[in-house]
Amino acid sequence: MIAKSIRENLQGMWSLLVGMKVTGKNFVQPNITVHYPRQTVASLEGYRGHVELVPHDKDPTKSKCIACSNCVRICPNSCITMKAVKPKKKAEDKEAAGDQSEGKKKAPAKKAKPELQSFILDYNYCSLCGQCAELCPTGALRFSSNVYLAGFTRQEFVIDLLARLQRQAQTKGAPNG
Amino acid sequence: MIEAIPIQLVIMLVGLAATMAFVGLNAIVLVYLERKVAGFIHRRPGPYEVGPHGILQPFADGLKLVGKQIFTPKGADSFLYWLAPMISMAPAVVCFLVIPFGPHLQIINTNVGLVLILAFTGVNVLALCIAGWTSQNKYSLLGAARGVSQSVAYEIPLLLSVLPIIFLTGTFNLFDIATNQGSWPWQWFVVTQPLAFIIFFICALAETNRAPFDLPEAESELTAGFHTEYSGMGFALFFLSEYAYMVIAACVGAILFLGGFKGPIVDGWWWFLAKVYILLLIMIWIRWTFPRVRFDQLLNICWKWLIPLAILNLLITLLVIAL
Amino acid sequence: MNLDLRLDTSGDFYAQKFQPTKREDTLILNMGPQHPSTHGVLRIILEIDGEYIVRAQPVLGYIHRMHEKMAEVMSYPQYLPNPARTDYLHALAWGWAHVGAVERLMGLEVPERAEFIRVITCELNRINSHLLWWGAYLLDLGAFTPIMYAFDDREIIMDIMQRVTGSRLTYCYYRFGGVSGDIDDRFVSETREQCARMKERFKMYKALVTENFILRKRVEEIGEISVDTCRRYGATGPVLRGSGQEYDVRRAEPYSVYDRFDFNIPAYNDCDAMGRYLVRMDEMQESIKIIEQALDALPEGDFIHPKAPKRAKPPAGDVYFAVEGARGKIGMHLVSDGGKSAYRLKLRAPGFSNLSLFGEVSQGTLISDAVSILGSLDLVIPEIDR
Amino acid sequence: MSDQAEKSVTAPEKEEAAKTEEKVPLYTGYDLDYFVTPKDLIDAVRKLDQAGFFLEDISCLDMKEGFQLVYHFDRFDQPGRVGLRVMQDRENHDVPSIHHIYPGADWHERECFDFFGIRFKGHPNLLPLLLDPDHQGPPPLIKDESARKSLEELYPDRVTTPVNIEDEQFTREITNCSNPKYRNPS
Repeated sequence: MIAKSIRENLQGMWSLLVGMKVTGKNFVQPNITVHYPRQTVASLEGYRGHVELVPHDKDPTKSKCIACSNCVRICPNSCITMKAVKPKKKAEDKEAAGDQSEGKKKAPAKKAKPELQSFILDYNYCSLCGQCAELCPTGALRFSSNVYLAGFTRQEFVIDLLARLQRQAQTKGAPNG
Repeated sequence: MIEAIPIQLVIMLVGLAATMAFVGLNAIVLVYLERKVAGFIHRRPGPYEVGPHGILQPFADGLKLVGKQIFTPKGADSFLYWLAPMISMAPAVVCFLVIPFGPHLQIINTNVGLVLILAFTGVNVLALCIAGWTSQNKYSLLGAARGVSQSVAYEIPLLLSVLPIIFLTGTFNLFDIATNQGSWPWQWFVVTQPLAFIIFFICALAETNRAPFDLPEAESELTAGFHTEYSGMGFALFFLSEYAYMVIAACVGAILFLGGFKGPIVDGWWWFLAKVYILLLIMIWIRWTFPRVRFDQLLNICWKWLIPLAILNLLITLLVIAL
Repeated sequence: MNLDLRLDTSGDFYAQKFQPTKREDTLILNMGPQHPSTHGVLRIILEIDGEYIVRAQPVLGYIHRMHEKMAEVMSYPQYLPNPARTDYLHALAWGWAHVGAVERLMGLEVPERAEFIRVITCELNRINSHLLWWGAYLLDLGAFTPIMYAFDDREIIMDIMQRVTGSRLTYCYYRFGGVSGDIDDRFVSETREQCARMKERFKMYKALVTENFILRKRVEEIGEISVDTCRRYGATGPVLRGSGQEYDVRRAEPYSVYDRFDFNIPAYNDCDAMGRYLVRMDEMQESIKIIEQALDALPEGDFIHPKAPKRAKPPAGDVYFAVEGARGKIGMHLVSDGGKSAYRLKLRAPGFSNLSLFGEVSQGTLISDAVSILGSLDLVIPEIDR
Repeated sequence: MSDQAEKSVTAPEKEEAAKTEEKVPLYTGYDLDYFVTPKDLIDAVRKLDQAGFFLEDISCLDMKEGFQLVYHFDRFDQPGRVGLRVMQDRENHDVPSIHHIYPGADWHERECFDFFGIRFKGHPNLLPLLLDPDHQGPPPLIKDESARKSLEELYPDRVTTPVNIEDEQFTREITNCSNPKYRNPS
């Protein structure tokens, strides 16, 4: 019994040496961490930042949004508020505008489309589920890839996406992703 | 007037100042080393931002600890509470006085050097005990209880593993023990006494509360054990003394088993420092590799394995000497 | 100094309800809700004799968010991100349980490709969950390094998942009738690469940890839970399989396309923490086996049912749907009244049942062992508290 | 599964929702589903215990008739889910605790006490489990009077009369209960 115990303990000691060999081997191998401020990670593809408005094909300061407020209704945390005014008449069209107006948006002369005034996202409460972007009939919402978003107050995360879109359009013709 | 001050006292005071500086310097180097080694084992850079390659990190840590609020828990005996870290630190400094760093670099060459070190390192347990008891915290109390039984238990195999060396050299004088060994590795006592060295090393880990024997401060069980409540310099002193005891253990190990300052080609303090740091590196390496043992296992290792083995080793050594 | 540490009259509701027994020499120790080894905000009130536990009582609710009420308030699609927040480590299994329950009540068919994508992503998520458990468990036992290696692997899997799902932890990927986005060739090749890499890593994990003498001593013969104890407390998952019972929802109530894959259900008869440890280590390898088979057999087709309703509205009735999560059987009891939100959604958290046996199992063990047992149960407190 | 012909439903709801409106659910997850009286509960649970079942969870619903407690049981070696439904009066709670048969039920019952305020008879430790002990107001999952639905509305065409558990058939059924999809791996 003693012999067995000794053998077991010797094997145990050997296993400890094996463990030290593993850590020793790792010790001499190069780092795998990214030195953040000097390097940045490459794997940002697919990263979901807050949602942003997709600029209109013709006018980069305008959004594709038709103010159907599907996104407002689906949002689990009610973090989207949108303000839109309807130019002139035709009130009854606004209900139908939500569903299938893919083709109609190119003909602004006929229908009185609601004009988007502001599109405010309260990013503090967003759970990034992506249902607003999926549900959008015109594809006017997408995820930004802004990883380095940081702020000191909660107020900084209440973002007017339309203003942001216009700002982006002004600073540069191309969207910065 | 001048003659009235004994030269011994002057040497001692200068020596004390020097050892204090040495302890501080060592702690700084060790903190940095430990964090860097841990980093590399984890495949990360370790401290990197403060100074080139994070070399100033220990200073930043120190500054932070000094700047922290000194906080005494409600209901704690504040005198004893703050005495504990000092009791922990003071003996560590004394121990360095008798360590021969080089052929001509020793503050006090005394015949009871080894006994002095073994005696003074034992005082540390008192600090643990006081800290745990006066913290008015159940975790601290449990940590202290663990610390006391661990230290007391491991004193025995530690002494038993040192005894063969004393029998072989016939002296407690650390300088003589070092000079008793040759310059080349095969002339060191580690070759003739490998078992004693292993037992000594395990006991040294346990006595200095290093992983895998860091039970008194077992983070995942007792949050931080006996120093749970300490903040600022109180914690810093415990921290410092822990590293100081590590260095002492490594120094004694280097002297007893690795020939101290003796080394190939030219003897000197450089060999001594190199050996000490190799031992320290192994301690750090062990810490970042193994899980923690359980308390009863810790005592089982001591009573069932280390003490019998140490006694066996001692008897064999005596037999060989007698023959 | 107050020497009588037993009579802590200043304690809160639960501490006062936890009256010490008649013994004079015991100590009441409040472990948590902020404690390094309770993984979040679990609180356990212990009565200890020295370091031996006389009695243990977990106190829950520190991260209770009333997910069940939210299900009654939100519409079905709005509730989609919620299950991921209950168990953030195996978010997809919870999402699957919710989506699956609604789909079954609606009689909604899921395209085959979507089922395969679900299997692949869910298993990747399971590996991630077990890896984190592995690292955190070793952290409980005092080894600091394994969690870093585990995170090395986790990062790669999370990168793979991020490309498809958009998130790294609290995935909201499954939709009623499919998934929210298709996988591409790069996902397939990266997943294959990672599977190959993981096989090598397991060897390293085994050498570093599984065969480590100290670890074995810390987990072998610790926290023995018999199958009958599991049965009486309703413990499932690796806790049950660590007691030797081969019970896995993927086999017992095959859902999705799990019945098409060849995989083992690891079970160990030792009933101890080592058994549970080994079960999880083996399960990661089984998951890799499943992923590889699923990638080989990945069919073409839709990733979501083309007629999947945007606003789910299941008919009146109730359904119980269970999936196998990393911690055990995740159950969703969904009662619908035909409205656009659930009439009642009961979440069965596996950790809830697994933790409930802790009080019995921890009796007479050391504090260190209790930490080891607690870790081996693999608790995720948000899931228990819901 | 949902390949039935598109009918023009008069419901004002969305088309796809209406499509599944009148369908009988194919999958319920229950292999056996019984209503039992509170008096019979202990005996029924004891029989399930003897048949080797484990308790999955205890769910509860607030409805017009009062509370409905749903006990879910499943089995390890021969999987198959049994649901036991117990109706409770809104005021007088006479449902017994089953913690002495299944200790795991302790927490599930405390949870029901938390969320619905159901007082289980004989429960040793009926304290709030998930909610704050200082929680004020009614239990959170109690529905408004107007939101409550009746048994017929929730479970259309289902037998809601309590089963006679003394019957041999009950014992036979639970012993033979098995999930049809379960295949023995060997």
